[in-house]
Amino acid sequence: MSAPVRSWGRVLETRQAAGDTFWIEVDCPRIAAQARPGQFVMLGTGLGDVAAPFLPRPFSIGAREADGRLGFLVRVFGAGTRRLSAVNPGDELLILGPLGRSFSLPADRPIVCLAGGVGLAPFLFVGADARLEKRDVRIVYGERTGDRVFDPELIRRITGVEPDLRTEDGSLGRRGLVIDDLDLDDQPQLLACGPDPMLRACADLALRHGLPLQVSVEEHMGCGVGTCQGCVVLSAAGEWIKSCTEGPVFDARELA
Amino acid sequence: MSAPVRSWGRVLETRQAAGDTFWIEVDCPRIAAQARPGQFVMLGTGLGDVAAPFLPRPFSIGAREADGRLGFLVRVFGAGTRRLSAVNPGDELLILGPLGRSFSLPADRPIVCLAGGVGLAPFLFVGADARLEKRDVRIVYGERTGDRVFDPELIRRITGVEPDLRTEDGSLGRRGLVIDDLDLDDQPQLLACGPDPMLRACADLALRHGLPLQVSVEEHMGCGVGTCQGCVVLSAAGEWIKSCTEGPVFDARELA
Amino acid sequence: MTDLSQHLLGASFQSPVLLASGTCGYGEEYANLIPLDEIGGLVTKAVSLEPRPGNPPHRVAETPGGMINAIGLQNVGLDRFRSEKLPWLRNNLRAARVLINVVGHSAEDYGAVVSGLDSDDGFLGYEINVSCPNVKDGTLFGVDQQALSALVAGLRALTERPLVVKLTPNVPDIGVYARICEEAGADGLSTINTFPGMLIDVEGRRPVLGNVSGGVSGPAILPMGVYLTWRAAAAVSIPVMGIGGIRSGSDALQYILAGASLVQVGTALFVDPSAPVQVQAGIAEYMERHGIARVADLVGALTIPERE
Amino acid sequence: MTDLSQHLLGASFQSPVLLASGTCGYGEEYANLIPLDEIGGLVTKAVSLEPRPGNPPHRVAETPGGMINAIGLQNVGLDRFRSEKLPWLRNNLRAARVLINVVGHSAEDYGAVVSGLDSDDGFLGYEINVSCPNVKDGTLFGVDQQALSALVAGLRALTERPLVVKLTPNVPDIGVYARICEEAGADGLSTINTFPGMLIDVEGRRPVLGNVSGGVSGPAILPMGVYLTWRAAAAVSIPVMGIGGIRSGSDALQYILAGASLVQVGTALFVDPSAPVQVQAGIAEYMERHGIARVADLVGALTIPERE
Ligand SMILES: Cc1cc2nc3c(=O)[nH]c(=O)nc-3n(C[C@H](O)[C@H](O)[C@H](O)COP(=O)(O)OP(=O)(O)OC[C@H]3O[C@@H](n4cnc5c(N)ncnc54)[C@H](O)[C@@H]3O)c2cc1C
Ligand SMILES: Cc1cc2nc3c(=O)[nH]c(=O)nc-3n(C[C@H](O)[C@H](O)[C@H](O)COP(=O)(O)OP(=O)(O)OC[C@H]3O[C@@H](n4cnc5c(N)ncnc54)[C@H](O)[C@@H]3O)c2cc1C
Ligand SMILES: Cc1cc2nc3c(=O)[nH]c(=O)nc-3n(C[C@H](O)[C@H](O)[C@H](O)COP(=O)(O)O)c2cc1C
Ligand SMILES: Cc1cc2nc3c(=O)[nH]c(=O)nc-3n(C[C@H](O)[C@H](O)[C@H](O)COP(=O)(O)O)c2cc1C
Ligand code: FES
Ligand code: FES
Repeated sequence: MSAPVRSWGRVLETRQAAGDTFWIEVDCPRIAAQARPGQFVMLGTGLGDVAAPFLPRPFSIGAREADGRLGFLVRVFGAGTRRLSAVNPGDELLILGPLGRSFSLPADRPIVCLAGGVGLAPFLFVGADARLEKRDVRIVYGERTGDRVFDPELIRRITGVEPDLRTEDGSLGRRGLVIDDLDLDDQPQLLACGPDPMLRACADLALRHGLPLQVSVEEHMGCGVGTCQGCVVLSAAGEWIKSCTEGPVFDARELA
Repeated sequence: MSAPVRSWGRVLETRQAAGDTFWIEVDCPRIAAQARPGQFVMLGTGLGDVAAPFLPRPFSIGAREADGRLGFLVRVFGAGTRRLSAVNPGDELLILGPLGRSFSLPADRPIVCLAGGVGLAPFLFVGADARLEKRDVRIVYGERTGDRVFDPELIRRITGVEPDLRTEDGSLGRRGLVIDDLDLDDQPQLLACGPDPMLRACADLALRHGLPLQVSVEEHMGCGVGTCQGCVVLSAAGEWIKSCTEGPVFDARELA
Repeated sequence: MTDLSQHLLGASFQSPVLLASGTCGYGEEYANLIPLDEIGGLVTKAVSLEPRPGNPPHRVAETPGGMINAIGLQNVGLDRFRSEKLPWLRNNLRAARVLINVVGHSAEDYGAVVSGLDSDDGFLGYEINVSCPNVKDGTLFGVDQQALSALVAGLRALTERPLVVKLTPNVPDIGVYARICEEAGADGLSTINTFPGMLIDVEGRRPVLGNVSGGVSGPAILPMGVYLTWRAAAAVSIPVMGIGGIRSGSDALQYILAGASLVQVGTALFVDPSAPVQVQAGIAEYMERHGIARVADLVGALTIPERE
Repeated sequence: MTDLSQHLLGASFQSPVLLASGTCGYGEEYANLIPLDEIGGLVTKAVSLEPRPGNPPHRVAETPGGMINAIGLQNVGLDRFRSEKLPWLRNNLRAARVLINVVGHSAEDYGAVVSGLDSDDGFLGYEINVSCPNVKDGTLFGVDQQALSALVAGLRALTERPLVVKLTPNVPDIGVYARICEEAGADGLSTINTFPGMLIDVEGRRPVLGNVSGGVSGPAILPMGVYLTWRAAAAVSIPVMGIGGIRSGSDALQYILAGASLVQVGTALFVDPSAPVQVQAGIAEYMERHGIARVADLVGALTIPERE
């Protein structure tokens, strides 16, 4: 694993990509240089004041450009993401990264990304990278309602991939879940990121079809670098393991 | 006394008026309608986050325009004033006011304002009001160094008065203190606002010349409206009295 | 319409939101800014037998996420409270309940204040302050189990009115103190008072507060207050008022779910006098959204996960 | 150049700034981000006799102006600490001092860890943790005066290395506990550990933390930490390490002026790993500006105003 860097990054551009979701581009060449798809950063505002996010928050790296630019998908969830989503070009964010393990993409299989909600973020980077390497990559992306759907045009621009969109209310894309009606005949490598119940459903699906699955998990984090033991998830062996350094990407079989 | 109002006010304009000092204009008609020179407001950012100023900070009303606009002189002192000084047009501030007792200006005397540092703020309002009423008003304004001097052009614009400027280092205006070389032959009403040692020197001066003096004091405040007893100063009778409701303007003889 | 009322201490409160002692004076000062008669009630600034001069300034300052104060219980004393302050409360508050916060140097002092007030009109009961960190003997009763028990039992004998004891956070196990109060006859508890703290003016190398140390309040102490309220409420069957750092409906609901029957809003008043109304509205919005009919259904309604 | 060094516990510290236990792991994890060998030192994550699995998630969350954690002292246990963690500290830190934070369920447990480590190289001494609020018996020793005295005296007999006791904030008078430790043979004190607290997920009506309650740290507790450090330092003549909410030189100087000989930076590391370097630089800048030659000249150099 590469060594994480602490760096201030200047916000270059922000745009609203759905009702409560923003796409934020930050100039951060030292972190961009090392980033791999599936890795994350801790994004914060530094020690200057104590308003939330006082603790930095984990965000998947959603894009990495050759010019040193990083892209983040930020959905407003609580006070911390509300403040982060409201940054303006020129503002500085304190960034620690790249952190954690990336997806590992076998050369011999097509890739199917199963994205639930903000779980889309890492797959923007996966998609863009895989396309660069001319690999076969599909992004299946689900939201509960249409108003939460991350601007499909922006997904295409970032990744070059046409997302296979599903909403539970059917208001955009196909009605249903990301695990419904998938064509898995080409024995793809499955990658999944999203809420816990969705990850469990993906694990069932992978098991049923005998397909390899890597999942990216979300747990509250303190340090992001393995010191605080704050971010544990239960391993298949019944132990608490750190999702910031052992994960956030795990082989689904490693987890309970 | 008028009843204070709680109101959000939109920042209309901000400008840097000295190295560390800003002039901030806020649209707040309900408070402007009642404001009198010498009164103050509590200026804060509301309950949304806990960054300083978490507690609102007291500021003298520096100007009041017929269109409902209030002007404040904000000098960066600590974390709270740093954040307040950095507001931008369009931002909203939570304002409680007008608060406290105003100067009481006898009709039969000219008025001499002795302003030390940010103590200038209330005299901008005094000056503007007195000029409107065609009264003879002088503003003697001192700072330690020239770089701290509030833009004299702005003082003229707000008050229509040419300030009698002094700096201790002599870099702008006359070298010396606000109590030096004053022409007090016309038996003026003295008003003073500034650091404690300056107020004491003004009290001595008033006593020596047998002139009436009103001072505006500064003490840390909690509520600004008389409930918390946080803002006390020592009265001549040896009691702790609230500077937010009994003051901030006192006859100098009321204080210890 | 959601019903925010709560019935306890032999009275009905139209809402569970009260103003905390020391942050709302004797009510009158906030009358123009807070619709006092539309909230649950208020607790007065502490009343002592004799007037107290209070501490030298500075008396308040901001701390990270909160504030520190060392007012020193400055108050007009029993006699002037009765003649100057209580009449306003009596004449102006119809629906809001008033508790009088009582302090003393000795059990006799406390007793004299309670006896001196008991036959007056215009208030519901007492909040006995055994937990002020800003005066020399302020937390004496709050940390000494025998003294606390004797104090509460003594006051119990003097009044039939509701007797609420305001506890200090400053003990290893607040449940012990909660039970002592209940056994000695208290009708309710208030948790919590401020945490002892200190700020230093580094440039001047002296304490910021005239009293050297003071009490920390505000959002900074919210998680401590919720915890101590949970522990106190679990230890007794008398009602508990949750206090500490409340500035939203959701903050208040944390206390209520932890076991508080009522809550008090303090420091947030200084930040925005509309805080209690906002807190009330936040609780109502939550209840409507979750289809909860009465506040009582939320009191202590916390699910604690099973541990293997 | 300002001299930041401090001499105490039989050793010299190149700066008064250390990293607090539990926030810097065993050093290695931060090696790329913090110039560990350029600061005063670090205190390891707690080491217990047996490995501890720790608490279920969530284990951390933000609180107003701070954070709450209930890690549950998850650690690799004595044996793996010696074989896997201590060698890294031994091999990589030359100038920075290492204290090992020790926990146990019983006095025997504590003793076994100290005895098990004592003949190893690579560390200066022990910080005895009697104040963890996140495990069932965590503050047992911290609040029980007899047990604390016996624990410290027992450990004193086992080692010649510096023995620092980390106190809980959760007592009516920390000075009493400070003196007990001094009399039982402690060489220093650390003040303070986290405050017990609780956060509730109002929508889910359940505690946010898997362990239900946890310990509150960060800027929110700064004024409490300064106060308790001041009280502890005044009660004893052994050195005190100030801890709680430090994120700048000025915060650290508050502790130092209150009587702390060293300070520890914890939660601020998570916000910005450069925090300890910033704190160090802030202290140096202050000393230069005020013409102060040695940190020792600032320790306890607070002027308390006279009161009539
Ligand atoms: C590895 C990883 C990658 C992530 N990538 C993204 C992303 O690309 N885009 C995006 O919008 N969100 C992402 N998240 C989730 C995001 O971190 C949370 O939404 C955010 O922390 C919530 O903070 P808040 O202050 O708005 O919420 P609050 O609920 O107010 O936060 C309170 C506390 O809970 C913690 N917390 C709450 N929810 C989460 C969560 N889901 N994960 C971690 N901590 C949480 C916060 O850190 C904070 O301490 C990711 C999470 C992880 C662990
Ligand atoms: C009636 C009145 C009118 C004022 N008018 C003006 C004005 O027009 N322009 C201007 O620039 N300043 C004015 N001040 C001073 C201004 O309120 C302080 O500079 C400001 O509160 C400092 O806050 P801070 O967070 O920057 O400083 P910090 O020192 O970081 O504040 C820490 C704490 O100390 C308190 N505090 C520190 N200094 C003062 C002070 N001098 N007065 C009150 N509280 C203080 C703050 O409220 C806060 O609680 C006035 C003060 C009073 C009492
Ligand atoms: C300025 C001030 C004065 C206070 N005075 C009293 C008092 O007289 N009696 C009392 O029991 N509590 C007093 N308190 C404590 C509050 O009632 C309350 O317990 C505490 O502030 C925590 O609540 P908060 O965080 O909402 O402010 C005072 C608090 C403040 C901030
Ligand atoms: C995540 C976390 C883990 C901690 N683990 C320990 C520990 O193992 N032993 C201990 O004595 N203190 C532990 N502490 C307490 C800190 O060492 C420190 O006393 C406290 O956090 C206050 O300092 P701060 O505000 O700078 O964080 C822990 C604190 C945090 C935030
Ligand atoms: S977040 Fe600290 S160990 Fe993972
Ligand atoms: S500031 Fe509260 S009484 Fe004056």
